[in-house]
Amino acid sequence: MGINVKLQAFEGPLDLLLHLIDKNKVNIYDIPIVVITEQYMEYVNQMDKTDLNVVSEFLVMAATLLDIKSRMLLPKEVNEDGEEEDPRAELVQKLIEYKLFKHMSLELKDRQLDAERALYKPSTVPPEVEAYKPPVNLEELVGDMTLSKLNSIFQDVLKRKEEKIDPVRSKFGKIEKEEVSMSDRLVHVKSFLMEHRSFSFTQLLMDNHSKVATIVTFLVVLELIKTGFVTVEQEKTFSDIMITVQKNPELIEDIDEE
Amino acid sequence: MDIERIEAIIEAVLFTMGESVEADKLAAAIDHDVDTTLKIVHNMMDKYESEDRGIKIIELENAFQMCTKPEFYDNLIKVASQPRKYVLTDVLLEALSIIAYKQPITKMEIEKIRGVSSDFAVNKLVEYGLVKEVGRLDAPGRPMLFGTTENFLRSFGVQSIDDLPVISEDMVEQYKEEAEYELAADSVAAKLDESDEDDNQLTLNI
Amino acid sequence: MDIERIEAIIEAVLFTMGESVEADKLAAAIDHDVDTTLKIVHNMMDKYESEDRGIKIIELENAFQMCTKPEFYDNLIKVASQPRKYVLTDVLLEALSIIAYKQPITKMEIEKIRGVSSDFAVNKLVEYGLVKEVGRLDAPGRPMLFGTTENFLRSFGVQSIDDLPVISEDMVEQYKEEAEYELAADSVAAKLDESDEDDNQLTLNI
Repeated sequence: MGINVKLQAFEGPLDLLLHLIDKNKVNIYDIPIVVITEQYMEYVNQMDKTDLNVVSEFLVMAATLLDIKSRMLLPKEVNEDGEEEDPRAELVQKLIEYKLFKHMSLELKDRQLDAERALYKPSTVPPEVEAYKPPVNLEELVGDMTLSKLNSIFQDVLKRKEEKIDPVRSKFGKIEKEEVSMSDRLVHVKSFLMEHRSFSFTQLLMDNHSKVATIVTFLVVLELIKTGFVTVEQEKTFSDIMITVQKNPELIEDIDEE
Repeated sequence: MDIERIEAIIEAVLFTMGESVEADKLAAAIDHDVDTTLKIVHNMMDKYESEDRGIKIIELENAFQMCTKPEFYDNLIKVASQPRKYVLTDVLLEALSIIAYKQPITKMEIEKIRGVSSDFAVNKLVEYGLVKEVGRLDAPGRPMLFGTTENFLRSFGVQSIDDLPVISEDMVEQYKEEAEYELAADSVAAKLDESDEDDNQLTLNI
Repeated sequence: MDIERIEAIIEAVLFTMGESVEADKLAAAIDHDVDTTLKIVHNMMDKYESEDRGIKIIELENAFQMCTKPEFYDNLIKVASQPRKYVLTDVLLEALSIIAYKQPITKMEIEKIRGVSSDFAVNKLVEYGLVKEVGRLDAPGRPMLFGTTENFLRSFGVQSIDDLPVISEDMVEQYKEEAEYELAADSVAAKLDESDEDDNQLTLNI
């Protein structure tokens, strides 16, 4: 015995088995299990054992082969219909299926070579087409907004402004109590989101570096993560946080600050 | 090589390159000299132009490019343009209300009232056609003045800006009273009140 | 709109977009229903194929794309460069063919057929954009199901997955005949043959 199997790389145990069957010129439906098992083991023994994952895959098949070998020696098992079962049947089925796919992969390879002979073209959308914006449907845009609603919005704005002016302290001029509201930061973040798809947290703070602003901005970002408008990534601790826009920022609603 | 095949190759080259291709490159592809190539391509250009084709060949400084016939841009837009959603967000509504009630107004003033940059909001409102530039302020930098458009009036069912509901004097009074109340006995407060006149003026000028 | 103009629009759209365009988008561009659009495009495909054109239209699962005719490849590579993005090793091709024929399929099932771990192969195929996750199996652990992409169709010149080269009955028969021939007188062989009936079913059902 001992057809010397060169130590070539096989994709796996099935690949090796097909190779042995081919090399011995035996029939796949009637594998001489003793011979094949012997040659299979010979190959496995010579294998580089450093990659345990690979080795274990080959060993599982080795166990299967030995199992089949021993069952071949026993009286034939009989199935429910009273027919004798060949211990090799399952393995044969697997080998045939594998062989078919190997064959199909070669067929695909040919097709790929043919397909590569066709060349494609990059998209060349004329700027005029690219710049096209559908007309604004004002009726839809304005919706159920009315003049009186607009009026109350205006009054809210004015009121907010009044409240912001602390009548006493504003006189001293120099002392500033910093007020950074979530809403205000949100407005800033939102407009930033509209113009950038991806940016760092530091970039967000360009306009206001104060501690309060940083904290409030961070809270706003957390809120946006929660509502799914952005995702964040940080390469390692203390490195800058990268923010990526996920949904249309125009849809961001004001944050309820309670 | 027959002429049909040559033309087919030129078509294929111009197609796949997308951008312009120099005449000598085309010549190389079809294995002919540049003069012959030019003749062939010029002939092809006429053919593309006169036939019912969606594409044509244009010449640019001894180079050629295949491009879409402009007459089909409208059809192309149906495929290539991005669907956009226009929404009047709270931010936009705020800016719009300020412009509506205080027009003509500069971006700077809007910012002062809202306390935040309003560039984006104003630009969007202009894009939507609700707001437009109505002039320039006679001040350093000659900043733009914004006001509402006729479309705005139509959309909100207003005849003219004079019809905008007034911010009642009562309300302004109320703000003032609150302030006065808090600072009543205080002389500092009294001064404040005076010096705040400007601010009130601003609100009263509506 | 006459048919020449419609064809010109389709040509313009496919040319401009470069990438594949779904039938319904083409339909929108020419203002017709999808069925009519399909008929028109299929007719155009035949025309491009038979006429002396350098380009043709290919179909990819209900989308269409324009590309050069393969016969001009040798002329084209003189001036254009073909970006060869990846080399598919036998391992990758094997995993790919299993996925192509048995999609949707889990990594586990691929492993069962190949007899080796296929994590690496599947991940690479996903990276190359030939394979993608198409869902999850309703089973413990909800394993991912993989299928082929449009890019797979394009790269292998396949119109749709139904158009893959068939795993022919002939091939299975051939294996069996070889067996029968060699083992003609052997009764065991005959039995094996019978009991293999199921297997064939399995392979043919792909």
